[in-house]
Amino acid sequence: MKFRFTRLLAVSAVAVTTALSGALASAQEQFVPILSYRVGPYASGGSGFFGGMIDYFNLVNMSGGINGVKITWEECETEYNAARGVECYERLKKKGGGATVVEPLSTGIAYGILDRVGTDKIPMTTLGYGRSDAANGAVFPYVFPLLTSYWSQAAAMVKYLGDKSGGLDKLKGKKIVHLYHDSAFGKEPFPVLEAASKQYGFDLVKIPVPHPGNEQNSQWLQIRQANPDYVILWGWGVMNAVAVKTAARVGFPREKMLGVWWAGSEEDAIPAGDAAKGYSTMTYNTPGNYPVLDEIRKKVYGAKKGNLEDTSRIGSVYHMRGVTVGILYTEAVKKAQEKYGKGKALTGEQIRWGYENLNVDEAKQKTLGAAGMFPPIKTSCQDHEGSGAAKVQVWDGKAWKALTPNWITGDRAAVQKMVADSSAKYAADAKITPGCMK
Amino acid sequence: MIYREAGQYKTTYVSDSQIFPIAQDRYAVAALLVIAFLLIPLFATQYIFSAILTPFLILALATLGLNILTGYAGQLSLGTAAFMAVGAFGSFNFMTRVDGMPALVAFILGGICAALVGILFGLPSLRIRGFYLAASTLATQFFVLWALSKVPWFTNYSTSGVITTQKVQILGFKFDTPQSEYLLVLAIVAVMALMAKNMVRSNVGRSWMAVRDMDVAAEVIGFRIMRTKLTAFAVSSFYCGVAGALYAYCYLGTVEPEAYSLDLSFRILFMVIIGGVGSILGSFLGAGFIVLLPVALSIIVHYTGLPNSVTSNLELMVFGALIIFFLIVEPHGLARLWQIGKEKLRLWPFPH
Amino acid sequence: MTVAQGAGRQIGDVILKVDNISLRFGGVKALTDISFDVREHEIRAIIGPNGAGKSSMLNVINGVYTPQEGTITFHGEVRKDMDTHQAAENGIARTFQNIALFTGMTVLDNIMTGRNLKIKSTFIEQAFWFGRARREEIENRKKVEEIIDFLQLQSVRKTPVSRLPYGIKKRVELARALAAEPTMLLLDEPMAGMNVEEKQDMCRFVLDTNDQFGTTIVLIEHDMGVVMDISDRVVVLDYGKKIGDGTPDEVRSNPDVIKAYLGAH
Amino acid sequence: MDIEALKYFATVLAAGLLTGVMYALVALGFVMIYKASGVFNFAQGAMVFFAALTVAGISDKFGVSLWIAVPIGVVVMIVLGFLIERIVLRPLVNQHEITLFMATIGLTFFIEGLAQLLWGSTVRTLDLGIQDVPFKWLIDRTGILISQFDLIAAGICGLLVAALALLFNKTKIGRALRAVADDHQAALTVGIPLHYVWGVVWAVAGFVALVAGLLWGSRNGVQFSLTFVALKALPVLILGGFTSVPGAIVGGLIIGATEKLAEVYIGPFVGGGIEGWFPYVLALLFLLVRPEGLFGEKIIRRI
Repeated sequence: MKFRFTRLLAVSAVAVTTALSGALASAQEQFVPILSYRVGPYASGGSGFFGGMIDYFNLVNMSGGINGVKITWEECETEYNAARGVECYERLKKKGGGATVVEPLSTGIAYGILDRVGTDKIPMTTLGYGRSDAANGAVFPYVFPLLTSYWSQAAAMVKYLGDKSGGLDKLKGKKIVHLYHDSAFGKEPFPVLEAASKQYGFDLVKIPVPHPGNEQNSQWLQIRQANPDYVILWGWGVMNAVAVKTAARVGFPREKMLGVWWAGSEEDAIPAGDAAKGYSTMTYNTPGNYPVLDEIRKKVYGAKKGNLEDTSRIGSVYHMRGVTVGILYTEAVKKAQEKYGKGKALTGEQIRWGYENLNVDEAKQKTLGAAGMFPPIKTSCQDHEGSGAAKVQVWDGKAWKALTPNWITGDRAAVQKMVADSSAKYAADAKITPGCMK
Repeated sequence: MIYREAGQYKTTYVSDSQIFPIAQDRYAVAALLVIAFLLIPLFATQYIFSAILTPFLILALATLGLNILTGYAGQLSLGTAAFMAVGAFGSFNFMTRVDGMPALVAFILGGICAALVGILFGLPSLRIRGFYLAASTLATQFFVLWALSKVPWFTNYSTSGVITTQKVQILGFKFDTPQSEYLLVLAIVAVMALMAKNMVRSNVGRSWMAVRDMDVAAEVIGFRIMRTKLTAFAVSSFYCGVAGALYAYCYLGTVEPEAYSLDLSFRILFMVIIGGVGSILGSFLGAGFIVLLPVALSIIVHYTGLPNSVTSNLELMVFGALIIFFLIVEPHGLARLWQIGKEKLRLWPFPH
Repeated sequence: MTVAQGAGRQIGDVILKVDNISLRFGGVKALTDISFDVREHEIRAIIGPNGAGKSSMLNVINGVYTPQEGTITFHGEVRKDMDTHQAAENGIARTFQNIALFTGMTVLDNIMTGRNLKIKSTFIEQAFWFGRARREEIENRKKVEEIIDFLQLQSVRKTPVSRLPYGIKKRVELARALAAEPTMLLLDEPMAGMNVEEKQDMCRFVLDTNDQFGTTIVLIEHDMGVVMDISDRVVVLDYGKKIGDGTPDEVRSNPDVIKAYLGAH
Repeated sequence: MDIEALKYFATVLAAGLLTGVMYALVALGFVMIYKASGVFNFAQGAMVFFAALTVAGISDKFGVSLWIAVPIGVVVMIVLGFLIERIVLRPLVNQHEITLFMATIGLTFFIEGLAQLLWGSTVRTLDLGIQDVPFKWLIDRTGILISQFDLIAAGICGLLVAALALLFNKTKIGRALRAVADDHQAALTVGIPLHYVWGVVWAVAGFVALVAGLLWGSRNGVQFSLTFVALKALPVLILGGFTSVPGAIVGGLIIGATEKLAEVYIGPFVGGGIEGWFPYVLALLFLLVRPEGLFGEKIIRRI
């Protein structure tokens, strides 16, 4: 218990300094460090994502802030590299009265600052990546894998493939290939897929692709030989386009492929050219246009404050994900303001509470001009994910189109059981006593 | 005249064999240690500790390791990060599987694991030279990371291959604040740098340099080439292994094998070259330069007011250009610049 | 000038014998059926025109090259092939025709490498600079300083060898060989490329070594004057074959040798 | 062994050999520069990326066809090659080869930054008009699957090698180049302008990078990861020898074929994903037997 005590002391010391510096800075401003990557192999996704986040923040500020509180931010280039991300985080976390949220869009960086955000009392959101078991807020109070995690996604994939085959029971005897990026990311859905394979009786074949995945002849020849009913593509970066192209070159129908959402952006489909037509992936955003995007076009880009160089990328998959992060941040702040004082600049610790008590239903989405843009979300201490639903989209050769009208949710109970088990193991290893924060 | 040796007579071989035979050097090192151990902890901020100093020291240790291999023993390696990974995952397994394992012992054991892997992958160096060897060390890099992610035992059956390191505790004292982590890393790095200095001024160091400079002559004199090269691989990998363990335990906390990517190997090789091949001091200078340069650049370009998509690319270009510039201006690295500076100081202010 | 006969110098029994050595590189015959012997404490010269196989002969003696045929008998032990390391352990040291110093190290460190076989401490002890490691370092340093004095290298002790002039480098290489306290010293053209003064100095060092330490010396040299002056016996090689063997006077009057040398000019 | 298994084997082997040609294409650039100037050019991968992005960027931004964009790309790459020689390598002449190698890594960063600064980070496509689909005639008759694209790429690679051979053997500059490769000092003494020749080599390497960039870019899309194809070229170089053009081709074929066969036939038993390291280990084992590579010159050590 001595350990917990010293840790608590350190934590409260930090909290006091954060509060103090917060008070010293303008009471009407709130700071967000943006750990972005605009160079390197993943720059194309990073520029869209962080551009979307910044565009939305600009929109909020131009509309008078969050009940008058303006959002300030500073960017720091991480190159998607864990060490540089940690440096950026440390550099920016105390700026502008203290960071109020951090969203690195990088599994490696998220791991690198996982412990630190707890100590520093800064909530970290990881939309659609990172540790799935962080959905348990009792063990990871400052980590929010909002909307859906990898495990929920894998469960939703199984559900969708079942529906596609005419019911989950029809999966029996089917063969599904899990083609994955050979890294922590690609292996994350193993437990869900393995459990589902046992439960529904389908044959699961796991084929890894070594990083970076710019050559996949051997994997696709194996797939062609195995002749599976479906291929789950759990890829990242160049691997996705090459997978789709190589599928075409071995004559494997793209309609039988289902990608993870990191394989479902314009950046993944366009380089594959015609080969990508009919290829579908999961997504946590419904593709299309929304009033909020029009407002960004009109107000933000109209005032020449837009972040994207190429305005045609507004509303692209990565951009919309960035906007979603912005919306959820604003909503969490609004929620926290209800408790800690409307129109007041808040600390990360206070906003954490906002994230834990988030409730953005369809009605709310409509008022935000984003009806159906992302699944309705309601978080709690036990459920930092808040939804677990996803959709399937298909590439029609020009753009992504929603393939399923409704949000798909897999076996939530099974996933939540896994989250509970895995986070309990983590807590035991790290000697943490789980407990919800007030 | 500041840096003057005149009047410092050595009357015994003991005094002439000191680690820093010149008095000014001794004072400078002592002052540096006082600053590092006492003054910095008093004044530095959390950011300086956990984002600058700790990674700098850890990477300096890895650079020292690679410098032993490349600088002193003349074997070019591109697999440094793999040895770091072995050290980190080795330490993790000793900590996880042995109850009450002291952290320091686990780091050393992790280093020994790395040394064993180093010996294994050093064997080809007995036949292969130069760039052929360098390119072959990439085999180490890719194979080790693959093995770490394929064998679940290494990561204690974590589903995704990610490990979360235990908190470091030595004799009941917890190293869980940036300051204490910094001091722990500093102490380990200081001791290991001293040991490296001792080795390179002893017979083992001379054997490395002899094999590097003229292997046939070294053999004729009585050095055993195989033992010498493998010792270099072992010692170098040990240093890298300990650095890798510290990188996981005192810096990142939660790591996946990919944290020890080829990119990191290159970064460390940069530190060796920029700092100075075959120089202990150079390892520190090089690590400092490569850790600080991107930070400094990103702060500088931040104030230019250009959009981030431009500054990020500019940062990369300036980084590349500066490295080329440095190699052109002083191919022997910062350590040589330092030495030239010292020689100037011996005579200053008299120009001749 | 006659050979200096010191108190410690009593030419003794045969300690090295090579019998019917043949060495080929691919199709090129470097040495063919060479036999000769070396006696304890003597100065034995190997002479011959360029490409006669002199350096190859030294390389066979200390194991750098492995001959295809023949045997080497050292201290009564018959071998097909000398192992480089064993040669060093048995007290054979050498210098090289094209200086083979360790260019990145100082004079002192270069000479210290010659003492490596005397150092028994492990690299772990050396890392801690403690006990045996420290004691050995200092003892060996003392020995090296004696050699530095002997060869008058005091002023360049801490200079990197790459900065030294040619003549001094040759001397440092001799110092490195002497540091091993060898019983037999192989010198490959120790005076090549030197001016008269430097040659005289080197001659004196070779003779002093032989005289003071009783070291057996096998030497390759081009300068016939030097060879005839200082050596006890001379082997003459030409095109990888032995054409003469004996005292300087005998060799001088050998018709084959005269022919080879005149033919060469 | 039944006929189906044999067909599968043949398919994997063919895919491997043709992929190997693509690797060799990248390796060629390395070999040219190393042979002529002893520089291990790590920036070759970045040059491939730069070349492909320049062509795709010109054609996208200005809406011109590839018939115009490619020649512009050729000019750009040749100029870039000369500039690299002049600005980076000439001041470093006579330096240790590790220093030169590090300079090319610095160059890699510079080129990568420059490419994305000029053309942005968006992923682009490059359509050479070659369909990347199974070669129908063959699969109908034999059941062996070969990509049409790979066959044409192999043909282009063959043409390139032939053109290079002509350049080296039949032209004045080619003779000068070979003289320089044999012995810098000797070439200098007979009056061959060393720096000019090196400049030409870099320019030619730039051109080879462009060809590789067009083919790889059209195969994978033009994006940053094109720089990674260099990593696939390294084992080819180890195997084939750093100084041999035929070595690069044969090495490429061997690496391509064995890595595919290993992944398909060994991979499933060890958890797969062995392609990343298998070529390196293979090359390493090969080197243990022949330290100078397949066609490299034997190093005779004299003392």
